[in-house]
Amino acid sequence: MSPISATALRRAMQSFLPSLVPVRFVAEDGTTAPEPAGYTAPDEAQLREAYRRMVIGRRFDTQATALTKQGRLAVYPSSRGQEACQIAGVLALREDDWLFPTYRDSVALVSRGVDPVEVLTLLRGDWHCGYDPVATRVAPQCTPLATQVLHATGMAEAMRRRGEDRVAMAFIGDGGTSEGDFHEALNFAAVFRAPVVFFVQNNKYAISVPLARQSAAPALAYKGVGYGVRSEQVDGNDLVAVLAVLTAAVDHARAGNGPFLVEAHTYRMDAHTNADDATRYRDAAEVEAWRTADPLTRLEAHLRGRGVLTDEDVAADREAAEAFAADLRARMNTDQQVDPLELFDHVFAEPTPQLREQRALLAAESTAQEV
Amino acid sequence: MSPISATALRRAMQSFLPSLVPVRFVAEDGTTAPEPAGYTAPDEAQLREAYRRMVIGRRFDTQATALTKQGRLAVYPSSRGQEACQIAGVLALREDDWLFPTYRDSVALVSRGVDPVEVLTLLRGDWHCGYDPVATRVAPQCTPLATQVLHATGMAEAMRRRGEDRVAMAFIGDGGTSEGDFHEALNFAAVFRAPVVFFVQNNKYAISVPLARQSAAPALAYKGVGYGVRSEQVDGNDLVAVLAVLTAAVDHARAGNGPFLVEAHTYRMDAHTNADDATRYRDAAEVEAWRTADPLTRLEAHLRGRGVLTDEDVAADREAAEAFAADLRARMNTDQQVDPLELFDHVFAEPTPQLREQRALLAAESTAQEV
Amino acid sequence: MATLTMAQALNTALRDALTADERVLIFGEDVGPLGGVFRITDGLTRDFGEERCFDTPLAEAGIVGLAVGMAMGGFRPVVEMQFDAFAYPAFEQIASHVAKLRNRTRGRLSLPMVIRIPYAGGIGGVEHHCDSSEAYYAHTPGLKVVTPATPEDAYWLLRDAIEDPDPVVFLEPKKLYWAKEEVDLAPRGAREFGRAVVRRAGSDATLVAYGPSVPVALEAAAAAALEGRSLEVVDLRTLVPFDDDTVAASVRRTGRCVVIQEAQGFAGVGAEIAARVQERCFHSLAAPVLRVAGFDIPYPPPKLEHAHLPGVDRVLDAVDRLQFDDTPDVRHLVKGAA
Amino acid sequence: MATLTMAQALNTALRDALTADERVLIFGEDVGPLGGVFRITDGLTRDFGEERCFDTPLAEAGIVGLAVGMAMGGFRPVVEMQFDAFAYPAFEQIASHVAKLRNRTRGRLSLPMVIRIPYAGGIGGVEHHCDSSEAYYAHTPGLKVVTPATPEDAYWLLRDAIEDPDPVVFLEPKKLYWAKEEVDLAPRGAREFGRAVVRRAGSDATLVAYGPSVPVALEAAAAAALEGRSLEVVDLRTLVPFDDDTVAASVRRTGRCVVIQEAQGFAGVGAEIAARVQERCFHSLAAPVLRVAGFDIPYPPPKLEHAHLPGVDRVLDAVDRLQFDDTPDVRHLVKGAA
Ligand SMILES: Cc1ncc(C[n+]2csc(CCOP(=O)(O)OP(=O)(O)O)c2C)c(N)n1
Ligand SMILES: Cc1ncc(C[n+]2csc(CCOP(=O)(O)OP(=O)(O)O)c2C)c(N)n1
Ligand SMILES: [Mg+2]
Ligand SMILES: [Mg+2]
Repeated sequence: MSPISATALRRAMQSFLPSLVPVRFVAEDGTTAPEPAGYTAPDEAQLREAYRRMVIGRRFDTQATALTKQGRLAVYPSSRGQEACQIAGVLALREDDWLFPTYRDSVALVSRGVDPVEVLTLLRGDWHCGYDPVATRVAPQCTPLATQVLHATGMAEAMRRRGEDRVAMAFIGDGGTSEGDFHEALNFAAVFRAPVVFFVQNNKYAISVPLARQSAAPALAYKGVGYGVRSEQVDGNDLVAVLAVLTAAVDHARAGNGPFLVEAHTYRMDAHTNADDATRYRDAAEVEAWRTADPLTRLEAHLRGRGVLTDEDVAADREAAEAFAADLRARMNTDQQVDPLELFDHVFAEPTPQLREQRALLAAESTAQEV
Repeated sequence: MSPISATALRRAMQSFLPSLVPVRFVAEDGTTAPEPAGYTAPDEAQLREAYRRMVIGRRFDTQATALTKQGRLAVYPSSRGQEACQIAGVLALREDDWLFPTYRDSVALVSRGVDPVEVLTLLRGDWHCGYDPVATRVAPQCTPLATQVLHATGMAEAMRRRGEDRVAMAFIGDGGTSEGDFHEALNFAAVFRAPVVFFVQNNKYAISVPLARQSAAPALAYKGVGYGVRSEQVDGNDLVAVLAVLTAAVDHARAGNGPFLVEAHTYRMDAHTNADDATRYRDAAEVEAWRTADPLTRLEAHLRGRGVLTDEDVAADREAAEAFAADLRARMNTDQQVDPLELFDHVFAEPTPQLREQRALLAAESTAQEV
Repeated sequence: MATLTMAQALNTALRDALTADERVLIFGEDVGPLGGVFRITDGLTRDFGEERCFDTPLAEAGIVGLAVGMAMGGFRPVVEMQFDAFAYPAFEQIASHVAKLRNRTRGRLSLPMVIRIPYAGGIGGVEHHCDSSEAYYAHTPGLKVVTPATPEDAYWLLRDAIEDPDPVVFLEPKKLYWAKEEVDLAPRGAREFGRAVVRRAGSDATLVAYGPSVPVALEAAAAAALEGRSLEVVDLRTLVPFDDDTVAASVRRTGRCVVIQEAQGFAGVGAEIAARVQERCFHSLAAPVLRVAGFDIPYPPPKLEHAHLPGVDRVLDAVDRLQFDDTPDVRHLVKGAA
Repeated sequence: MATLTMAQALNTALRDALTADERVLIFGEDVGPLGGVFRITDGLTRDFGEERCFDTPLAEAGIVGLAVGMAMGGFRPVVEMQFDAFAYPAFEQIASHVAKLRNRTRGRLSLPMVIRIPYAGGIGGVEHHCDSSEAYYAHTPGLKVVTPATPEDAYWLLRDAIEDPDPVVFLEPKKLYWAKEEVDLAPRGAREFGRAVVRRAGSDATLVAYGPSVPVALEAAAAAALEGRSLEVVDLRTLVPFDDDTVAASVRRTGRCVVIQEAQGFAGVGAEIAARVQERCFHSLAAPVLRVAGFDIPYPPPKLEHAHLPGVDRVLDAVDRLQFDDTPDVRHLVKGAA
């Protein structure tokens, strides 16, 4: 009663399995690594643009962390060390594709062109995500872990059902892959052949919990085969490789071949957030070792080596990044106006009688206080 | 920053992957199939015992279905066609191991020695599982799908932490593998190396939903590699194979090597329950085709072929099964006494004041009615 | 006009919604060829195609999460949870996303989706199949919560729920699926989504009920009438929004109130109703607002449902305790009556 | 006697429980070397070893489901959910198993486990980090639900919860983690798990509060005293079991009652309290039982917490509406006040 032949099964199974070692195009010193089979390197213009965005992303990240110290942000989860992943994720997408980010993906949002003040709205103490998800095709940054992966699948399925050739990409962390929703999303996507790319930024920690306590799998990318989802693992600090693999993944999904799972091996250089004390659970030596794998310096060395990037280019990019940061700083230094009464306006399209009453109570209190 | 070599990874990966085709010892006509590598056939005494239990299990199942027609059972999910799986599952365990069954595994419970009237207590209309889980080391039959798989993992982990060499086995259906809890259980078990065997009875349907709408994986057993869990797939209608593989799985877990996932390919011959109409979603031809794969006739033919089973043995086993059924019938034909006031007794070890009040209210009502 | 069971009325509502709006999609476990375990989606896949009504893998968080994404993407999903307790795996998706997405996006994204849940008891179901879970949803800001008590209401409330721009948890009282009624499906003028209805007028006390308890309340009122007591029956229809006006107007007229719910009493919707009624009608009340609710126990098995469910006798007992004779009831004040 | 914050008191309780009973185990996300994001498990892995306090993979249903199995297997797990809203993925495990296993096995299996959940607001947390989720649990039969308001109670209630043979949802008011108090850790005679406590005696009205609202109630009572009004403050401590005796005795004495809760009001625990109080004390009440609760909106962001949370002013406003002057309050009767 087993209708499929062993050969067919072997072929199917192998088509889903990731490469044994993470795909890499560029060595840590910036030199070109032996070309991996099956992937095409992005062209130089793309890499040049990626570099520019990484410089801005890095600067944005530093600025955001600084803003927490000045009390201008409630909390900030840094992207430092993960810029190759986040920028490649954005570059692999078309403008009309959708992005489903987590709380850690602010650099991706900035790179997508979302106003950085809007990106930081929620973390600043407002009650909504700041930007317009429909206009930006960026879902609100998601905190309940792995839940957004299902939304991305639903969005992809919606686009597929309408016959559009658009793709959704869901970002998720290594820790998030342990949640049931991650599993359910991969399964739904595979069964429906939804055009969604699952992009795991495996930064080796879920707050304090190291990968070895999170999973005993040879690599997280191996989860794909259990759903019939094509999978790959990639050196997440090699922008060239991440962009090559994600582009292939997005093309695969866009062409109607169903979902694709990509695991990027990277590292969270900073603490979980500014409120976290990473020395409680990891060695300085480990962090130091990863400094040599910095994605920005690696791409810089690589592009310089290829003659694509000059000293002047680097200086210009840094200057642009400084201007970007200065503008952000200035705009974040104004006090935010938030109207308590608006709290009642978007619970439903029309407030219920109960909400109208409660709004009136609050309004009356405010009036009483003003008197 | 990738500390593991490609060779080591390949070896690890392959150690988790299941055989390409389901393990089989006995062909559908009962003749011996080419011996599969890596597994030892159970001895003849075991097979003889398995046959005896299958005959009783099949008869029990028919009797239970009949009891629904007589209004003696609220509902009954039949095991018909899955007896090889359920009996092998029980035979692979030691008495002091734990079993975590679903609602469909009544035949397994009977085979484990649980009083069949107790097995059917809940389905008869009582409010508890009937048997003593501690005395039988059988958890209450579980309805919320996949939830029990986590309990089995917890129980296994409890035994491991106490240094006992006991194992837990969780039964689950193909549909149940889609639930998040299944994923979380595999992951927890792998990380903790808990001695638990996950046993998927893939009977090709989840009520009306066929496997192809449930999963796009080459086989459900491929899920193991994504957790670092050793996996196997087996012909679920070949008792010899199921018992061989489950015995290996239990030994693996007992020896401290961590969890093991086994997928048995089988088929649900009857409707989902007596209340279901399977003609709405599957062809008679499909069901017919599976009749030739019947696990009981297959084992019988096999054992007769090996000279282990004589006509007299078969007659004796059938007679014992008839006696078993007659006894069950008689005991189920008495009206069950259930005391409404006991509803309040086991919500907590001690009823809260609120429950005492509510109990008093109900008692007063009953008294009033009696007057 | 047609005579329909509630199940048929719901099926018709789904059909009409599929016809009226191509963005409407139906999915869940066994809703396709099988037509759902209660046959509410019977024939929809056959008549509207796989594209409009389809089975999903077996995972409730997955179903609801997929619906969230599809609603963000322009569809209007109507999903079915097979039974009340089997919606619990989706609780995080419902509480943290379905209920909050409009608010989290300052109204830029709305989630026009309906989660249909067969709920409550009275059908002899085994464990986990008869939970009354309305309070979990009604307590969660951002969800509308609806429960019909008649076939006609089932039809119109479901149509309204599907057309609503906000997410609706639509609770179908299982035991009323086979209740029959003449149903008027002619499009009406102003729909009254959010309004309760007085099912029976009365003057001595108000029975507030919803979903599966409405027939119980009506039966109790009929029985009380024989004893010369005139009970008004209010059917809430929507728990969120809550129709304070109708309820308070009734209680102010009758001066007495009994709230009926199948769910376990503690911190249930009945508690909210009792609390609101005494807040708003205190000076009209001649007696405390009493509740007749399920006990605070896991839902009992078929053989003991009768002991647990608020029945006519228990409602009439509560009415008797409404101090019509001016003697204060001290029963509740006696500690540990057992 | 020692001066401890609530966080330290909880940490001490866990230590003492680990020492007292080798079956006690602590696990969850980041509870190991990090000591939990609120440091409640600080130093436990160091001092008791990985075997007694350990990190798990990141999955809340998994954590609770594992705890169920380990409790069936003889351990007494104390698990931490990192924040209120992050317990929702475990809702099915909690509602369908944790709450029901004793009953489903006719008392043959008990589940001595504690689910610790930092809950409620007041700490400037971003979305999903400040839900008041007590009603979901209190409404679920089979769960005990506890919430301390002082460091000393935190210590003893947690010890009691861990020793209890039944599952306890232990809700820790985040904003009180850093509240300090002299704590008496000397073993006491009869513990009173399930008893409320009168935190301040008064005669004009009773404020019923629990967890994070207790300090608000006390502050309000202190402020009212300056105006010559004597308010009694009852701290419930356990929501399930509920201490009717203490609450009713107080209200019967004072004749007036305000219930305070942070959670959104609709169908919350405050509704239950209001319903019970008027059921039991109707003839002692001079005014309706009023509720001061969070609004029925998703929990607001740091900048707007003050507008949402029941504060002293809102409590005193409610007390003012208790009709001390014999003029019935009609504010709530006016429809659509906006
Ligand atoms: C359902 C849920 N549980 C717990 C949390 C608390 N939490 C926030 S971030 C985090 C760690 C996430 O780790 P990972 O997925 O690896 O992402 P990273 O932060 O490393 O980017 C945890 C436990 C949450 N946000 N959601
Ligand atoms: C969480 C949950 N969702 C839905 C159901 C309803 N339900 C009961 S059995 C079933 C199908 C299960 O299929 P499978 O896991 O393949 O097991 P089988 O019945 O085939 O043995 C469904 C959907 C349930 N019991 N629990
Ligand atoms: Mg991480
Ligand atoms: Mg099945």
